[in-house]
Amino acid sequence: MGEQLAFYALSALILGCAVIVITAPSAVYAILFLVLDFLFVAGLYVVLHAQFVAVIQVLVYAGGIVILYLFVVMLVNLKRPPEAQRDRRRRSRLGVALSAVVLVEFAAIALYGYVAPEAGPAGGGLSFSNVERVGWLLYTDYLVPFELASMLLLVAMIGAIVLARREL
Amino acid sequence: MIDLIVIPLLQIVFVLTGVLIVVMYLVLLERKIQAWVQVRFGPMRVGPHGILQPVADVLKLFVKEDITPVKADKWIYTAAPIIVLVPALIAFAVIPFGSSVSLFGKKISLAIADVNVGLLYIVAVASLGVYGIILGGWSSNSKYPLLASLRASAQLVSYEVAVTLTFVSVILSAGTLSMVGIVNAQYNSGVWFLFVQPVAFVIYMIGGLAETNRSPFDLPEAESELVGGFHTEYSGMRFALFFLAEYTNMIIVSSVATTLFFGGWLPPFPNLKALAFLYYVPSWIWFTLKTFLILYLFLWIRATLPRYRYDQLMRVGWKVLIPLALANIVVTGVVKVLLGR
Amino acid sequence: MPAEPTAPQPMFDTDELVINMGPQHPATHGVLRVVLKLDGEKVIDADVVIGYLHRGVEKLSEHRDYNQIVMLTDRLDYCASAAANLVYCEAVEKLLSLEVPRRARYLRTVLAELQRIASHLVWVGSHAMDIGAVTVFLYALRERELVLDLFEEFCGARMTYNAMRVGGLPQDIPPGWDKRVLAFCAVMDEKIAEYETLLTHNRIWLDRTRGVGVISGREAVAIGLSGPPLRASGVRRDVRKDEPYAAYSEFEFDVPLGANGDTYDRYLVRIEEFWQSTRIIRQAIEGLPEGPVLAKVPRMIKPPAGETYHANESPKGEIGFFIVSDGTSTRPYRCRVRPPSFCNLQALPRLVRGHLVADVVAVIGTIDIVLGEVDR
Amino acid sequence: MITQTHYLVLSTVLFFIGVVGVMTRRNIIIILLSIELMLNAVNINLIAFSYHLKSEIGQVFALFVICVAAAEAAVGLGIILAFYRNKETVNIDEMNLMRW
Repeated sequence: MGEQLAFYALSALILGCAVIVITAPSAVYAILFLVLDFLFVAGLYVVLHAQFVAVIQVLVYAGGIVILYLFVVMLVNLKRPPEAQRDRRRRSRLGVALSAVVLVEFAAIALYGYVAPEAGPAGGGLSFSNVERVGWLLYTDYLVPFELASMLLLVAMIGAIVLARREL
Repeated sequence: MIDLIVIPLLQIVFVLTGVLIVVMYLVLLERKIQAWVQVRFGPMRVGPHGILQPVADVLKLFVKEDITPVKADKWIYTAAPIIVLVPALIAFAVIPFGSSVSLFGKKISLAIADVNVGLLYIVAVASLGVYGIILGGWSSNSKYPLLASLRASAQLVSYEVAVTLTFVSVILSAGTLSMVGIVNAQYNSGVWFLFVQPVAFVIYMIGGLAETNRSPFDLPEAESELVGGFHTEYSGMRFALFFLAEYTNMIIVSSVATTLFFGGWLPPFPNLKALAFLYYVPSWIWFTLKTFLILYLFLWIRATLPRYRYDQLMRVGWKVLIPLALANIVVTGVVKVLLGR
Repeated sequence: MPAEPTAPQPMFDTDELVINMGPQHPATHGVLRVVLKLDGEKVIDADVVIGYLHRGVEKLSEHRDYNQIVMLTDRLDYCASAAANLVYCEAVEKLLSLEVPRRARYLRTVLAELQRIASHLVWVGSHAMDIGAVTVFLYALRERELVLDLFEEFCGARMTYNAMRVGGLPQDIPPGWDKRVLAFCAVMDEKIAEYETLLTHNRIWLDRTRGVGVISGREAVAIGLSGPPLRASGVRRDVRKDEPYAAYSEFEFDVPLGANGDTYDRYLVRIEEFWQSTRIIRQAIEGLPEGPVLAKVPRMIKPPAGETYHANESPKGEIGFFIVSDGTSTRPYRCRVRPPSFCNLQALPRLVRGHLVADVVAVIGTIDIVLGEVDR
Repeated sequence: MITQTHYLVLSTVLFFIGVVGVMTRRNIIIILLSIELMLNAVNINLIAFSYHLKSEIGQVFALFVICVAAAEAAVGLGIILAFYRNKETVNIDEMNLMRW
């Protein structure tokens, strides 16, 4: 019973915050609600017994990436007064139409493509501690993707530094 | 039902009130120690030897007028101090204050929640605290606090990397992420991790100093440079929240240091038979003793060392601490493989 | 036709930020206002605004007779008023070509050196506090109390002493005063060693001061620096040696010199001057001659027509008095002060350019200025 | 009972909100935020399947998604900073020149 309550509460909050993120007038509000959204998603992961990914989500996503965004938003808005960065025409009709098309595609895929067996109850706790098994998998079966990911991060770091430097 | 809801609630209430009281008296302790170092008395007026000074401070901050700057962003301006304080308080959930104590017949463990990702939880929660500082500076809508908040957040983020890397090397030697597990690992190995990981301890303490904006890294609210740092525009209760958060962070850093490096609630030499009598002292007394020892270190450093400049502070963070922490991880890994443990 | 590529403007976020280190700022040692033009954290340009403490000392002195002006000179550099008294009285004595008794000259030297120690104590305290070492400030002021007690015993005041008259000293020293001065020197030597342990080899102190506010010897002379900031750049200029006054010619002491003229060298020079001052005081007290402390001076001093400039080595630098008397009245026609703080302050924009905001605070501390002397 | 389709519906709606965000907003930073939302929707799906099929591979993959998102955010913001430095704007309509 507790799990059901948690799921519905969390998903309602997640979707609510997501809507606010894309309709927020000022960028800082959008970022704040994005952080809130990520925290609720992390809560959802805990409900799904994925503690490690939940903590990483809070640490890396909410605690790292979105701070990057906040920095840039603050640097960008430094000179102009807050009102100037309101998006006047944010509810453009064309955009809504295009996203409706995407929704229709999704519905089509869901109906025809994926005929899942009657989805059994998502159950069955995971005995061994979640952290150990994720770690175990990460360093045995998925070692190569792990190294590739670290290379990717290195390249991204260098790229970001080169792009953002003032005098090259 | 009772074990699931009532006891944790009691634990939480007890820990939070305990922390808030300790924080209040930590402020007094700091002023007294700094005064003692500087050949003066410190607060003596309120109550005998200034004992009631924290009460006076809290009352003053309650009563003082809460000014909001005119063009400040009202919502974020109010939320910022809360965003700084809440992560500092919720990090206490995983800290094991002691092994266990039996009250009215029931065995209650002194760690509120023994989560298997304990240490990562603390780092994750600590990284959320940065938001309050950035938003605090940004929403006060004036030049000084904005610059100071940018500097403070850059400092926090870069030292967080160093502190997380020291945690990795401790996890390597402990084998588990959960805090209670780490203390048990120190019990089984019979020696505190301070001696197993001395380098990690030093890096952690320096990182901890920088994480809590304490001297010699207390640049953000360095009076002599930018006026008052990111909480210039704050007054009254909101300023008290920032102040409270700093000291709570200090307590967290020292209690994590106690758990990780000084063997949580274990007496000095855990399984040395000759010192078995030390076990008669209840576990949480050992924990408090060691935490206050490290807190004293914090206060002592503040009274003696001058302050780093911003670029030197970043240089130490990136060019000294992080490479050292990485090297320490590699060394720990190699030693662990060689010893085959 | 694509638009011709525009040069990337200077960094967009904090370009040309102008920050006001306003009149009341904890690190500006009084009412000095520094307008900083910043690019991000680096200081592009600094503009000094003074005048907040202008009381018109020079104009006032034109309406007072010679012995009343001594009271005005106290309030020039309120951290080192004995030095200002000394240089004024000696300038007038030079006008009157009056011979001051030897005991008075010895005692004046002792007072001047005690004042140097007190002024340097204020300097080391506030300089260290600006860079973060708050404890040194408390220790320094604890020692300064001892000096103030000695002055209070001699002339009844703690800061504005009015301790000298034209022709010598108003009264002789109280019995046992010299013993207490020697006791103070013993205490002082041990305390200076304490500061050295706290700061001189402190890793963070070195980082914050070495290589900050560097100025070469020739440039320092060109700008008109004097005192410890000048000597730290390697220029051997000490008025006590070059044009000895009071009884300095009879004592031997050496003049500390710096090598590369940065904040750390200025710190070392002043710390060394502590040692030299106690050394001079000991020699003066041991060799204190007997005799009167005040020369025969007519009640109403009316110096012959003429003008003179006389300079002394105050703790801040070379302090000079230029007095013009028209020979008829008992009041000086013109009494101009050459304050060391004012001249040293000129170097602030030059020293600070290219450094960070935190260094501005360190540089203001190291040139050791007092606004009373700057604004007069 | 919470079944797998609940999680699928949740992540689809979240993904859709992200798409709306990308399509309708002018400010490029909000667009990047919406992309983060879409990535999060994908992550929810991965973790839900990992829980449903009782194997951690989904979670490992979610970690990689987070890593890619971090890289993308860093470089994306670098580009925005460089662009803003020359054009003083973050409005996407004014980004219509290939070379300036």
